[in-house]
Amino acid sequence: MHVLPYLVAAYVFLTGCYGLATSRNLIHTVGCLAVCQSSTYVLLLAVGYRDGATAPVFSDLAPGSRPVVDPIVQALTLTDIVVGATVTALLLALVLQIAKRHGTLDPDELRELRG
Amino acid sequence: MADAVIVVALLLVAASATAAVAQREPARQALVLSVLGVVLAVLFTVLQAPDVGLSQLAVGSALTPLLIMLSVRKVRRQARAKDRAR
Amino acid sequence: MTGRTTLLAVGELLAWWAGLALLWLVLVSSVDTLERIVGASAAAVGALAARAGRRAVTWR
Amino acid sequence: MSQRLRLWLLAVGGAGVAALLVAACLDLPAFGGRRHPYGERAVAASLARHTANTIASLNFDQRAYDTLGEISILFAAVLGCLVLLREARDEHRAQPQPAEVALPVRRYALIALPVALLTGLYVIAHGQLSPGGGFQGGVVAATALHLLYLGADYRALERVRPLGVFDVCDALAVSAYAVLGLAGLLAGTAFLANTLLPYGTFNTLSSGGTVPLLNAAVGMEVASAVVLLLAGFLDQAVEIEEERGS
Amino acid sequence: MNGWLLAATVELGGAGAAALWGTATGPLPRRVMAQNLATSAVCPALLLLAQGYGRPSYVDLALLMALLGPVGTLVFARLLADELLDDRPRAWTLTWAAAGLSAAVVVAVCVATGPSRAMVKLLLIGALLIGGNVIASRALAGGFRGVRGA
Repeated sequence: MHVLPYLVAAYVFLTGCYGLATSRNLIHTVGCLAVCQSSTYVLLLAVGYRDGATAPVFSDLAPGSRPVVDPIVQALTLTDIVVGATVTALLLALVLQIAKRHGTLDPDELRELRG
Repeated sequence: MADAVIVVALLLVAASATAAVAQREPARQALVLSVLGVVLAVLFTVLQAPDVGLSQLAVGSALTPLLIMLSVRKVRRQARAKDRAR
Repeated sequence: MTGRTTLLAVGELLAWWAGLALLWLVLVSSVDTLERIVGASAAAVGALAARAGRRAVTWR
Repeated sequence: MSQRLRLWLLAVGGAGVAALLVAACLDLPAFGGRRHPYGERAVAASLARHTANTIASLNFDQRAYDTLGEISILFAAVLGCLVLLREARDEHRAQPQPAEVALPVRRYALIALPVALLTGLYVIAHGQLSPGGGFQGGVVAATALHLLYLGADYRALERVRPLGVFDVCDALAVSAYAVLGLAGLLAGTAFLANTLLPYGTFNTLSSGGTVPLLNAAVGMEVASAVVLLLAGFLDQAVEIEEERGS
Repeated sequence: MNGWLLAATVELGGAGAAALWGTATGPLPRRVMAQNLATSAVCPALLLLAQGYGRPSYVDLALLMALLGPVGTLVFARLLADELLDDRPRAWTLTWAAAGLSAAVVVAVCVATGPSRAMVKLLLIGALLIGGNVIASRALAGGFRGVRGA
């Protein structure tokens, strides 16, 4: 149990990389990149967790009454998710441009079109 | 007891990530990605990160699937237009 | 805009505003004056959006 | 580079990375440990400034400069998307046909639109108290607007969504964030320092100094950025067609 | 031994895993139906977690899930309309079962919180969830006939 979250994060990252390397459709590649990114969220939040602790949000909790989880990794993960969404959108826009210019989404066919 | 729910959420995330990568067709992958977003939001709640869970819910269950599905539709319309033109 | 349609429009906006202000009070945990002001303005924005949405859908 | 050779390379590289990752994971401190030195200091700083949500205090007060970088990334990415998704010379805009949608679905969309918009504004406004903030609320508010497209048709959405206004809102919000930072400079303290406004009473809407203002600016920016982003994609998917095609 | 967390674990392990399996395999109509049920299976779990951890502020998560889940399903129903034309996804028994499950969970959590503003919020979340779930199923079953995916 002590190392499971880190192993799950590593597993999701490697699965995403496998999908990226062997993808035959660029939109599928963007999806696999999103999976890769979600592994970083899992790793960051697993590092910040504390047994028996609660979230450091004191709207319904007296400060100091219960141990709290590390808020810094949560702020980093929040930024990560928002930038991840914008990167996905930009990549999809690029994919649409490739589909319009080259008429195909298969990376192998794209490589042969050069020259 | 709190650990059991963490283990279940982690296994669900691993399973949906594998399913998302294994699914080669983009439209079906968008479906699995939206379920991955939902399960990630549950994992973040279990790891006591409600802010992150909220943003994953907002981005993962509505925005990303809509973007992917619109791209799939555009590519399909282009292919259909090219067939008609040929 | 004859008298009747403005009356209808204002009635609809007020109905949506009241409903959304009530919804805001349900969502909020503690209520004070600033909370009511922000809630009232948010409900006003919601009411305008609701009416604009209905008109956009029904307008042919 | 035949297909088989690439798969072999991937397998070898993947196995190497996997071995290193597992070795690293075994050395990481145990999951759920008690030592979080930076976390305690962040919580103390956030409570000192009467901000109930420590993550909002981190994002908009202690690391406000990073968030300025982040919203400029968002702004630049949306700008890039709009440039890429513009209508090219050899394309024309076809008028989207009115879609015939089942009545309960349309009625649900018309009811859920204001409720989701209000929830988005609630999540933005209470960013520095309960879980939520500018980012999450902005995305929810923008998605709420697109219920019109889902519940009716694209023409209905175009009537409600004047793109020029959202362009201006996007630029205004980013500059509002930067101006709030400069106000810190003018007041004699540092850029984006949270010393302008009094910190107010704990756990109320006006607590946290400039955190709620920065929160609202980011909420407005994210909402208009997502609307512009989806407008670009929707135009491509629904309206713009190749010239030689249909 | 926190009963709420146990219930959330059982719900996630059972309904969550089944919805994931349904989304990942099988014909397209069943996949879209499973994605719809994934939302209405996980939202009650979030309510149970909020009650189990003793943090009423986590209820905002379930509120957002109840709002955005059906919107996600409407996106798929709308943009896959032409593919779903021939074989309509009809699983009304599953939909009503999920609605019944969410209703039971909402009532249980309401009883635990007692009559107050929080209880009204819970009832609102329950109404949004069940309404959204039923409307999403209605949209899947044939809401977008004349749309041709536009």
